[in-house]
Amino acid sequence: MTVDAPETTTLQRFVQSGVATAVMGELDNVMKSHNEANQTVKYPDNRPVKLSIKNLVVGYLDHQSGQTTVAVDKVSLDVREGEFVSIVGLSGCGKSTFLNAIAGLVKHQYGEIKVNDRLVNGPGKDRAVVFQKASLFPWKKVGRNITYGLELSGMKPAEAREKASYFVNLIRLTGFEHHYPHQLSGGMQQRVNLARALACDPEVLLLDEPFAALDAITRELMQNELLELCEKVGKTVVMVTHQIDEAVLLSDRVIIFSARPANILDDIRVPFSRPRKGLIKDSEEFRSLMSHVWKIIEGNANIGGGI
Amino acid sequence: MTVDAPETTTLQRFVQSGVATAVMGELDNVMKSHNEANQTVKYPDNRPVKLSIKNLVVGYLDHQSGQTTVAVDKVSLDVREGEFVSIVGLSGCGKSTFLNAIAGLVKHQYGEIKVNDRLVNGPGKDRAVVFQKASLFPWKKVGRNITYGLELSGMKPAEAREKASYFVNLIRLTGFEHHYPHQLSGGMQQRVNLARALACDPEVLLLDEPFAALDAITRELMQNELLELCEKVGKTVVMVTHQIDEAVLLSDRVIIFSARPANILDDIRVPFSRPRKGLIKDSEEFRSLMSHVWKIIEGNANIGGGI
Amino acid sequence: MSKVTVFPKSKAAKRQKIISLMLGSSVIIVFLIAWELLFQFKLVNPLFISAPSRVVLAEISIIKDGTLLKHFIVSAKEFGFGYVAAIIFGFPFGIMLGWFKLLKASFGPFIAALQATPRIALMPLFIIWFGLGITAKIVVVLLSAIFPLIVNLQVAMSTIDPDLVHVARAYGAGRWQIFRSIALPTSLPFLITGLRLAAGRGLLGVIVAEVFGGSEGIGYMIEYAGSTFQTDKVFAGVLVVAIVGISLDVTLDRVGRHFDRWRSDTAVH
Amino acid sequence: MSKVTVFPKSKAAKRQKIISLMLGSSVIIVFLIAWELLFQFKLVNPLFISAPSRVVLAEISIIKDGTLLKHFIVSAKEFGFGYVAAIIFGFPFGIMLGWFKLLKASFGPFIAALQATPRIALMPLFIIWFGLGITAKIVVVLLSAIFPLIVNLQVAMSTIDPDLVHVARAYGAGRWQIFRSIALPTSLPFLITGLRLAAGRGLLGVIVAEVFGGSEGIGYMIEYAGSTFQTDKVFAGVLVVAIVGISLDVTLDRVGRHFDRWRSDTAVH
Amino acid sequence: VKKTEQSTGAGAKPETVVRFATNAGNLPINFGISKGYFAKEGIDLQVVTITGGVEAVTAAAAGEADLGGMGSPILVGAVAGVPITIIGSPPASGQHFVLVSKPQYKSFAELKGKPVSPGSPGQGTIQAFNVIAKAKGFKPSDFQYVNAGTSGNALAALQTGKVEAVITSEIVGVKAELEGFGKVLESAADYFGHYQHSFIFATKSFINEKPETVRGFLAAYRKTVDYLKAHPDEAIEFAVKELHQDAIPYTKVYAKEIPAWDTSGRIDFAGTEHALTILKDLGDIDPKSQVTAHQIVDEQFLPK
Ligand SMILES: Nc1ncnc2c1ncn2[C@@H]1O[C@H](COP(=O)(O)OP(=O)(O)OP(=O)(O)O)[C@@H](O)[C@H]1O
Ligand SMILES: Nc1ncnc2c1ncn2[C@@H]1O[C@H](COP(=O)(O)OP(=O)(O)OP(=O)(O)O)[C@@H](O)[C@H]1O
Ligand SMILES: [Mg+2]
Ligand SMILES: [Mg+2]
Repeated sequence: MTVDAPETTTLQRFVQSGVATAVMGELDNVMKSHNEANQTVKYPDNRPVKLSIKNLVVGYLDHQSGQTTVAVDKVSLDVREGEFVSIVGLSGCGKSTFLNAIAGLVKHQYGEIKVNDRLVNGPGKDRAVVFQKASLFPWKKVGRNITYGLELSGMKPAEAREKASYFVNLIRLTGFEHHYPHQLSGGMQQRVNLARALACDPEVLLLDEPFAALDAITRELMQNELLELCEKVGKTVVMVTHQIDEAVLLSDRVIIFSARPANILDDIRVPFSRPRKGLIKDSEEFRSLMSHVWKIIEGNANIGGGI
Repeated sequence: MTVDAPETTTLQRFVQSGVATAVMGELDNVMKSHNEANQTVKYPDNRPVKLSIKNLVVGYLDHQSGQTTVAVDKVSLDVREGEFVSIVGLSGCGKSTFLNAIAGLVKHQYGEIKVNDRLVNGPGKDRAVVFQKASLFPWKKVGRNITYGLELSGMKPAEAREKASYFVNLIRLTGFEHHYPHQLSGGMQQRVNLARALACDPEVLLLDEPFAALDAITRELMQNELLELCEKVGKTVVMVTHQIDEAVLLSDRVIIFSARPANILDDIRVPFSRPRKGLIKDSEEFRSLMSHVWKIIEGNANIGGGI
Repeated sequence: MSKVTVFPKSKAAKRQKIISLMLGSSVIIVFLIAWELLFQFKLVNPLFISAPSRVVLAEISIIKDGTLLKHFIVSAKEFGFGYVAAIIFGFPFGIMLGWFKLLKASFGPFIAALQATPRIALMPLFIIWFGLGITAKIVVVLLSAIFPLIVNLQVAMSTIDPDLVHVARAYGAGRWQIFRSIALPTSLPFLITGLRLAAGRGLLGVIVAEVFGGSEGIGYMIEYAGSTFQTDKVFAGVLVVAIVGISLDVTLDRVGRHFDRWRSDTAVH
Repeated sequence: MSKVTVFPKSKAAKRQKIISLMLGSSVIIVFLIAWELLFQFKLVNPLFISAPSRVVLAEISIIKDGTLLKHFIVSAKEFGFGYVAAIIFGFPFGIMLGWFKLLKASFGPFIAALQATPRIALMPLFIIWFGLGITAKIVVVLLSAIFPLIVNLQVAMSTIDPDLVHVARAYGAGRWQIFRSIALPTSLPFLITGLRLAAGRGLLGVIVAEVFGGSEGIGYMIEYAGSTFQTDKVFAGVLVVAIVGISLDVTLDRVGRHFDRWRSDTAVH
Repeated sequence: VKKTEQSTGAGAKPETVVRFATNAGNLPINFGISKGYFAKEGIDLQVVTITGGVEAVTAAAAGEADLGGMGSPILVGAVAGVPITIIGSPPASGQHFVLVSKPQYKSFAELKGKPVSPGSPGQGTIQAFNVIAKAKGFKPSDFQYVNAGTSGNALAALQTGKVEAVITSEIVGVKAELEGFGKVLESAADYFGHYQHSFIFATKSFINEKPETVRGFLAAYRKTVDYLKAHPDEAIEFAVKELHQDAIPYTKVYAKEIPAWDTSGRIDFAGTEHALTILKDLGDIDPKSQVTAHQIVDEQFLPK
């Protein structure tokens, strides 16, 4: 992917797009032939495809130095309605970038993203994101942070308040509705971040390490709440996580990303039936799946150099 | 701990101290008798006491509503030189508050904190903190963020740069010295945060979930680097973590905090010898210790109500 | 929740307000006393520099004979309309300049030129366009007050936290909603600063405008008293303006702090 | 690192600068053309409003006979000293007011009063204290320019991220170090805004001061030309001030953006 | 600002610095300096340029000027107690403001109820307007006073119909006539009778310290004025070339005015008393004031 400096005209387009559109464009044909074969449906499923990503390339241009960092490199992925897909990979490999691209927050330079068969070219209410950083609005109290998405869609204040109180209970923050974010602990902030997304009740839920700041007990509680919610209404979820056990426990499929730039190393189907209980963790099958995933990432880390 | 509103004069002192000094003061005698008995040295050790905390009480006052939240409630703890102590507990129980109090960033209302037998009444270069939020200086590049502490103590730029490059390698961010924090992934930011503290080479290292945003592989790498560093120079470490296995793996003692307000539920000595390898994780002893810790927290969570 | 103690609300806040008030007043009072002493010991010439005691007497006399009220109403009207107009135009314009880079590149230099253009040179133009009545004065106030608003809000837009914008966009916020839910709270300190500067500038503007033309208003009163060496009356007029200035400033500062109360109290030092 | 592509540095940045320059100039050029047309079609009276073509001729003539240079040097000196003095006093004072709440409570109202006090009323005082020479003019510039700096920096201090202050304190930073490593970078946008407003205000100040007394400087030139109906020369003087205003503004804006380059480019919209 | 006009005159070397406060473009002062009349008396005359009489008086009180020459604020200031003494008169010391209306007006009476600009408060222009109005049987309240200043601003207001008449200097009045949108309807001098408007003053301290220099100044001033009166063409040429005065109206006004100059420098006491009375009527001077013209004038320094 190291490309020589293009002539000025290409450079201009490059700059206009904000990132390396032009450079990537040149790779068009190469990639088409290369990728189309790859895109076999690994696990046949009769549910409709909710989220479809094809040959996604995302890079960042540093306007000052003129450097581009390619974070996501030709990733293709289909997620079906009601499916729970986890993504694991090394720190800095491009997971958040991938998620943000699906959310429509980061422009991609090549490939396409479709939700419900419609091309994504910006954020939309069909998707909600739990960000890696809590990024709460510091001037809004907990309750108003949770109802942010609802207020945007024009829900009446009374109704929104009611919903907020439901989610405040769900994330075990009863009594903190009227606190400002800076008065919360790190884990509490992350839970508010989670509630903000859940409250919107979107078709596709994009979670970026939603439980990272939580202790084991609270984490399990929240995982169960999420599982219950998803199983009840059949939400489509893409979750980035660092806990392999969490990925296996919650997901239908675990996607393993390579070191940066991210591409898919493996796509593993989790064979346990639903509803699942925390108990499966102790099964031999669970453990062997976990160590399988671990070994794939580790192998790639060793080969791939820099983390 | 629910105290009636004091008369105005007490209230004034209350306000001046920023938090509820006066209120807490009234509990002075009660607590003295209550606690001194408690303070048995559970594990005799002939190393000198590096960090000594007695009857620590920390609360927050909400200036607008007049509400106080007590976060740490009469905690006493001795940490010896070269000891590695982990703290685990529910989200929002008061771990960060406790750490920040030791760092001298949050005022305590009662009790005392001593480092090297000297009372702590503010931050000092003998302690360095890895914050839960990365809190990097957004206008400094990675390298300058890492050398922040060094520059403060007047190290020459050339020397600081050299040290920075050592730590950049250590945290596996070679090539990113000249990136701004916003150009890094969450995990990369957290690693810079860690390097910033390590570079200062303080006597006491206070870590607040330093590995939470890291994937399993990177986490193990970083854990090993930290262990190696600490074992080599015999650093005194207090680490907050959510991963019970991490706590057991790295520490000499695991302190279990109750739900808010935090006090010490248990103080468990980890019997494994050093240097340790990741391998001990598979031992039966390791597992039983982990589930012991888990059960204590869980039991408290169930009894104590709100998380 | 069993560990939360509640104290009578806002007593602390009230106390703080009183302390602030006392401190602020005492500095001014010390200044006035020093001034009075200078006068009493004949260290200043009362022909050009009055003294607080004499100013108060002059103030009382112009209050009694209704002069002050008459002029005050005129000036207040001019200032009020001009100030509000400055907000109405300056606020959205500043925001837009900060928001749309092309707009800023286009109009930035023009605004800078306008800001530095001496009003004095444009007086004939002013008269031709706006006449000699209240309109002209409102325009002078507008032109004096608008630049702090434009410049401050423009810069405010560049300090918006991009993470929060990401959040808003992810939740489907449109431009207007991003503006309301992020740009506005972020720009609040800038807005308040702009409003405070604009108030000071606007007050100067109204006085200047009345000095340059017209036969009513505090500025006219000051100018007339000045040209006839009635120094006490000059300062009586100045005092009124200063009091209005302080009131506006304190009010705006308080409003700003009210809306900024979400900031943590962490002492900086 | 194998996946990093490097492009010739800063070409994009250069391009952007050129575009900005072109846009900014074109707005001004359009304005000038419109003005010239108004004049050519006799829609304005040349007695009161000149035209770009005539202004240019006047400009050339005062450049040739040395008038402009003579007055310009005087004004530049007055402005320069006054502006620098405003920074020297206003910068630390504003920071301290923002930093120490008691100081703000004490001097805030006094400053507000001072800001709103019409300079015009104090002219006799000015003459008595500072004479009619350059000192008086420097003081006028200082007084015009200092308030945006004080007020902006004061507010800047309240927007400091408490988390970063925590970090600094944890690493043993003293007050001065916290100031340098956090307060300064945080206050930069406010400082630049303050400097830009101060530049505009200071330029007006120098002109006003020269109009009121003196026999040198661009302000005097404008005033004298105005009273002898040399309208072209009036506008030639105004043009010079406007150009200085634009240059200062653009420079300050660029300096601000240079130091703010760490901000992510995330488009707001 | 103390501006040093280079003395070109040969002869005695200037010794004493004298700072004279007046507005820009003062003909005798600038001409005298340029021709070296003051230098010949051993005076290095420096012009302190100010915008009005009030500033001149203030500058003197502040010790920024030793002498000065302006209009009625000198009287107001002297009566109010500013330590200055009137030492002489400029060659044209009477009221020379004119009332300029839009061309369609035939008489002053037609202006009743119309917006007029009598100039800034405290200035001689307001006195002039009021005197004319009174003589015609009107009160100030019969007109809408809107101040548009005296020179360019006033013309702009008149031309665009913001006001129907302005009171201003004769030159500006002529300018308005030349431009075709104004008509000199009345001349204030016709209504004032015995009235002195302009003076030359010195600070009391300067008189005490350097009485001879005051004498020398007035002598040089007299010589300058005498020369100018004898050479009106040269006077006008100097004003237009060196002082950048607006050529046509200046020529028109001064060609008529210079020959009528009184070069003696004597004070018209009756006219001054009259002025004091008018100023008291207006409230510019405290009506209870007992100060007479003789108390604020000292003619002993005038050349014999
Ligand atoms: N805004 C940005 N500008 C420039 N480069 C960026 C930006 N955001 C991320 N990157 C770079 O893109 C790469 C991938 O980042 P990303 O945040 O997607 O990683 P990640 O997989 O989420 O890592 P982590 O697990 O640590 O959160 C990193 O090398 C990072 O430096
Ligand atoms: N600055 C603050 N102002 C007011 N209350 C605070 C503040 N910081 C923390 N708290 C409160 O103190 C309690 C303990 O917070 P703390 O951050 O110490 O928890 P923690 O144990 O670190 O939790 P986590 O694991 O989620 O980070 C919480 O109830 C929180 O709401
Ligand atoms: Mg990430
Ligand atoms: Mg914490």
